[in-house]
Amino acid sequence: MKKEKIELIKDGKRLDGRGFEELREIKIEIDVLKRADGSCYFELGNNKALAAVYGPREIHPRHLQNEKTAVVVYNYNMAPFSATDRKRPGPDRRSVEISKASRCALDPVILKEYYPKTTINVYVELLQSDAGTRTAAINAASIALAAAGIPMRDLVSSIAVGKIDGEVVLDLNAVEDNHGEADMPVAMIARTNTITMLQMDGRFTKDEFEVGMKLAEKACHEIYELQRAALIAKYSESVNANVNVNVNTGRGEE
Amino acid sequence: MKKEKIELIKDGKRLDGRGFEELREIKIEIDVLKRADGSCYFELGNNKALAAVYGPREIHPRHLQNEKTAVVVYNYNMAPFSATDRKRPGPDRRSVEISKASRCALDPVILKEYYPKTTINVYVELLQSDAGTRTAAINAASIALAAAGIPMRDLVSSIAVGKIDGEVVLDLNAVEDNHGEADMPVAMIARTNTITMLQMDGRFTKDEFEVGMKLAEKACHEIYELQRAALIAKYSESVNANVNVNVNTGRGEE
Amino acid sequence: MKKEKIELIKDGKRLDGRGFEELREIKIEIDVLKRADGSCYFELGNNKALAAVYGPREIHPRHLQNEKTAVVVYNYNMAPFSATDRKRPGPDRRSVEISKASRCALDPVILKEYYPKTTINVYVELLQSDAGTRTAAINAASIALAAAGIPMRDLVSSIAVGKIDGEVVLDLNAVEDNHGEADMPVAMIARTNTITMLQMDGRFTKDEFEVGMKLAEKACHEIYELQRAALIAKYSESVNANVNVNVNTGRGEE
Amino acid sequence: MGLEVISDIRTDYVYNLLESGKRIDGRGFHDYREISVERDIVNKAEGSALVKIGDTAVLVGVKLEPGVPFPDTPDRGILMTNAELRPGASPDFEIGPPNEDSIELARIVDRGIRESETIDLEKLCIEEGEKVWMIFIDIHALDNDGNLIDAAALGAIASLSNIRIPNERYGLVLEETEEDTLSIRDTPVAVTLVEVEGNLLVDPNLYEENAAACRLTVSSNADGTLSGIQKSGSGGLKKEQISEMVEIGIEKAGEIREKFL
Amino acid sequence: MGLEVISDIRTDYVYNLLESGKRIDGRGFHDYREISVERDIVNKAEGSALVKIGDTAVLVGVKLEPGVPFPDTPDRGILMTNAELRPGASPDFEIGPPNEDSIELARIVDRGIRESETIDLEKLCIEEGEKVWMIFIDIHALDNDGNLIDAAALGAIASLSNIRIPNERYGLVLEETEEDTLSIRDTPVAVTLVEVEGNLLVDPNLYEENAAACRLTVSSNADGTLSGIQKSGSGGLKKEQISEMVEIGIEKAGEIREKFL
Amino acid sequence: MGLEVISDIRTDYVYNLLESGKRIDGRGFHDYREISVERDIVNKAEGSALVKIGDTAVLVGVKLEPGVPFPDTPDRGILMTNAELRPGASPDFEIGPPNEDSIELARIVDRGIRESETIDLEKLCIEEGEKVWMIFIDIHALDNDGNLIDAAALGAIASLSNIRIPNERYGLVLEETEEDTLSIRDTPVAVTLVEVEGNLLVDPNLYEENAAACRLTVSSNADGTLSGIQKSGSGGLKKEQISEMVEIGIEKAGEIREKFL
Repeated sequence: MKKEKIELIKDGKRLDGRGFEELREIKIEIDVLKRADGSCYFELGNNKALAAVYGPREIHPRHLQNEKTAVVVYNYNMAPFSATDRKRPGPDRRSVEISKASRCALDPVILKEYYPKTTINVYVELLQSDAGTRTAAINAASIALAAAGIPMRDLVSSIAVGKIDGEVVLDLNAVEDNHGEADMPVAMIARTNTITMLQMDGRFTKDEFEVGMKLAEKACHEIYELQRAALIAKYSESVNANVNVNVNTGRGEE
Repeated sequence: MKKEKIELIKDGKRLDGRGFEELREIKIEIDVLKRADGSCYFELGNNKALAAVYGPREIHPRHLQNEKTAVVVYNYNMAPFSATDRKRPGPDRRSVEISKASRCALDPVILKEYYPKTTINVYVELLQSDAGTRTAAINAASIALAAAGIPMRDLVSSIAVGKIDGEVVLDLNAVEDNHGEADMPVAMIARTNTITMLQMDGRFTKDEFEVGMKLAEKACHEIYELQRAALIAKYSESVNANVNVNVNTGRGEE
Repeated sequence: MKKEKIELIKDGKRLDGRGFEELREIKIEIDVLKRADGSCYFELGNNKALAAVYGPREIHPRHLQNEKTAVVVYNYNMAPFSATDRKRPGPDRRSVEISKASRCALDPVILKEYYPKTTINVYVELLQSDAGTRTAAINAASIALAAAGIPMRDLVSSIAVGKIDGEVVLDLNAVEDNHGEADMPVAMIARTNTITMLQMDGRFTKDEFEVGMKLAEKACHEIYELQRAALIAKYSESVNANVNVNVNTGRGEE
Repeated sequence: MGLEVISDIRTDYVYNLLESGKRIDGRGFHDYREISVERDIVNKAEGSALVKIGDTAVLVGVKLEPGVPFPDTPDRGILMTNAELRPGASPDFEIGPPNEDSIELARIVDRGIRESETIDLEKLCIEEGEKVWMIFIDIHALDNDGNLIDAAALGAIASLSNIRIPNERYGLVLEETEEDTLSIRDTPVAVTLVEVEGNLLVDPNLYEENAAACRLTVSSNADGTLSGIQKSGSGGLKKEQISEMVEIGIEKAGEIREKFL
Repeated sequence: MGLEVISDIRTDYVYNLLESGKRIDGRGFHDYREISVERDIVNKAEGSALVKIGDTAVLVGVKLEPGVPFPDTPDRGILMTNAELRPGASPDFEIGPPNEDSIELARIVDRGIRESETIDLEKLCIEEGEKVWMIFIDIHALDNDGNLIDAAALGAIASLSNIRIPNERYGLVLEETEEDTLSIRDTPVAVTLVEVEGNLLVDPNLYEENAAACRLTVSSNADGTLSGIQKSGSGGLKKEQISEMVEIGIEKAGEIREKFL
Repeated sequence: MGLEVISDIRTDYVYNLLESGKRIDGRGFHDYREISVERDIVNKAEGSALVKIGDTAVLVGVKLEPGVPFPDTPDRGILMTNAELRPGASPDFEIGPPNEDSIELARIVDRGIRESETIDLEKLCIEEGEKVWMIFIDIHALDNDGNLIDAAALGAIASLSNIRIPNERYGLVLEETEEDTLSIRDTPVAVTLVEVEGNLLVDPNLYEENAAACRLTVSSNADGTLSGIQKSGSGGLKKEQISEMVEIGIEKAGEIREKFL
């Protein structure tokens, strides 16, 4: 589906030096914002996502209320300067679709029935982008929800797999995404292996799809552990509040 | 008012073979949609109009309610692929004006006072267009309202007259409209000869206007009979519901 | 900040013949509109501003109400034909900002607490523009508010000062504004020397700023007297209502 | 007492007076309120006219700017008509984008001008396929006491006369033979009537407009031909009523043309 | 009785029947409702197809117009897919700009077409960097009784076959060697399943859609490869369920392709 | 307890402390909260700066793209400043198009930059009348604890230094003599004060902003000249107060310039 051919794999390694099943570097900071009820800054390689959570709070135009559950609003937004070409401010079709898919990714873990007639707002800003933004955003949002004290069944973890030079690999960066053959972002409740987001475009055989799902599953477990560790670190330090937690992993190049 | 000159009348006949006072072929199908409370598909030559009616139903933002009557909403919409040049989706100034004029065309027959505080919604899609779309749409809407069981004083019938090559003729098609000298869409309650819509543009002398009104009146009576016949056929067959009714007339070329 | 150099001062006079501290001609007419609760037409040189005031009246979507005070809405609007280049209808960023600054200019004198839960609407149309439009608009609005019987602590008077050819002068016209070095619109409650609007762009030294403020203060006092005279004339003639009052001053050229 | 109740009382009042053959402001059924037309009051516009009909006031301004022609008419100027029902003109008007009333108003005026062919759009071609003059007619409603349409239409044709094409401003040099004024070939005038309880009233004021079931606007040209008709309102009209309204419309248009154009 | 209550009762009904292995309309879990595809029913469109799946009806129209290429693909045509959930098609649809549901629908269909590379966009270049063909696929939902996605996707690929490029209309002269038909290289088909209480149902009707926690759409090509997947809904799915859904999706796509494309 | 009541209590608290000469966070009346400026943190932007003033955080990014110049300035680059009050930054900010607050913020920052003439727009001409550089300054509010304006203005000028013009990305070849960095000729700094019960407070935090009747922002340049002033809020100020505020503004701007620019 993409432009001129670029060799994306050399000597069994990807252009940024990663192996096929290797995540980019991840960095997590919790409660980085004062005003939000919960927030999380999440780096995935060169992606920088900042999630802010507000709620549960009253919904203003009353006819938008749901009598039985809280209404979750998820807003994915790329900052105008986050990509090579300036993005015009305001929602576009892509961000509207991603926001819906991401809300569906998180919905299954939020105990919405605890707070009928309210809204829980999740706002994620993509400050810098390098492919995989929606997965970074969901990882950030999941932690920010927990940090905001929203009752949740579990955390959601997210990563994409793709195909480059005919190989199924984990966590495409922008060059790989632009010149690759397929991309499949996945979100899951790692502990129960429940998939809550699945999108795919490009071309996958059924077998490649299955390989991709396995890679994603494994990576989501890794990410889940990082998310959990970050939250535990934060809460155990909660006597001195607002101490940021830094979790590093992987060894990505960029 | 129009571009290069084209001879629109040859040997006393119009380009599509019709006489001056001849309607294009009309085809009527009732209750073609499942979800709508009433619906009607109406062909007028190459115009294809699909009307759906919902209501009476509650109005959501309460301050839009009328304490005494139902509020009729009429929405005329051309499908993007219905015309030679693709029409950008969404309302434009032309469709807003047509929607208003068409609502005023139907308002006089709807017993709005029976359902205060409610709304009656009429949505008409133009799937294919060939001049005279608003008249086809009103004819469709009138039947769909009846099919939805909205209490009405009577049916409304609609047709345009125009002037081509200096002659006042009935029911212009697109070529005639583009190269003609005047166009005058009319809607009326045929049984009482009450005019409920009248628009005109181009150039008519007072006499031509009167001739045009007579042509329109006669044609509206014809259309009224077809509308009535279609409804009767439908209701008499209503033991086996949803049987479509086909009414053909005229002998237009296209 | 501006284009090619034009000599704006010759022999100690400005291009339109005014001295440095001279206002353009001012013309005031009160209650020129029938429908508005109060209105005022205000000319400042070639600026023609028409202010209409409605209220206090109920606010429709109830969540916009303020429990303690009236909500003042100020809408500054340039007519499409009011400037050299046609202005596209509808609000632009400039008019949104001016509307906010102008509302803040008038807010301090309106006894909003008298009418909780209501709205007071001030609409100002700029029919012709020649620099200084927002000051003409505020002068018009202030009188229209009084004419509408809105309880006020005092009138607000407004004028701009600027810098041309290195000199601080009063009340720039369009040529001076386009080729000048600074512009500073000011609004004040003249009687108490309270500044309620202050904006500035261009380049002013602190000293020039102080000189400018003094010029503006003096001119606002002049304008205040004209506003007051116009209102007194109107009310003293109020036995024969709607008699327009004409107040002329200055000797501007245009 | 709610606004709706007040409105009903006023409508009853209009009805009751009409029964005894009177309009609420004492006019004859076919009389206009006082009309005034003041031209060239906006120096930044190529043309302008302030029209008052009774207390109704509309300011129309015309601007010309070079623009790209439509692909199917590469040698013709472009006419754009826009109407703003400014919120200061009526407590019923709200801030916001054009709604069906302002769009209808603009389109009625536009059709009157366009279909009368008063402007020769072919003379407004600067460079075929590349550059033509765009004429913007902007209708600015200032005070609505009824019958904005006739005021707007009169303002439009009044502001179109004596327009100098702003060639210099846009750096366009004219050949000697070329004119730089916009010539007007016709003078379309719109006349609006309402039907109230069987009575046909010319130039309805606000109360009459609200009381009427039907409104009909008739645009006609100097030679008595029609260039536009528009019915509005949620009632119906008999053919004979319409014929009469058209006839009156043409007649009143002649009177207005005579006096103001 | 409120609408919400009715909706709950219907959902319970769907659940109860499923417990005894039945769907509310009696179909097998992997059966489609009756499908019909009617082509070329809009004479103003370059291609069109009316697709019905049960009572769900979607009309898709394709238009071609010359346009300016994107700067980064100067030699390629442009594909635009738009969906309108027309308010006549459902009491739940409202007048207004595209919302998340219509945008998602359009993008799912778009990805199926785009990623299958069924259209050779390089053949749609008219003049590199200057002019290319823009293909507009417009999805017009007419009646929504569930599973608009599959109907829209089928309508899109069906209306793309046998398209004549309207060179003449835009005054474009073809060299002899050039074709003026759009050739289709693949036939992507979307198959949607829902998960309801552990059951996987192909082609959900409206009640099933409302009762389902999860929806999965699988787009696949003639060679059995996948060109798009989209999960929606506020529930989760097990990996095994997804594998099964993908498998069923590919199989049902084959059946539909066989019959209608 | 309603939000309004809480707000009133906080305002009272601000008032009471001020009576005894104290600000709620213990600062002196003319003291800023701690300021930090972190540059070049967005690798996709030509320039960027994360500015924190206390808990207020604003990220500013600068992008350059070629575009068409305005007709009246064919040889000049274009400066566009936009501000987004992102809903994550405050419970008071909502999703939607720019409102009067974000527009005012953007325009204050824009005027500071533009009127100081720090950017030489004439150097940003690529081909006269055809192509110039457009500079987009995008202000992204991340956390609002008061005084977004000063943070945004500081972020704007900070992110404008050391910008490399992306000629290569857009295939533009430079002549040897040409530079490809954007030089900054001045360093405008905005300083905001509020007036609360007669007290003038530099760098108001959120509570102080809400308690204040008046806000004044003073933009000044390296040589101490003013390039912008903006009063906001529904109160009035005495001339002497304004003089003092301007003086303090120029002084504090100098301190900030010294430290961060």
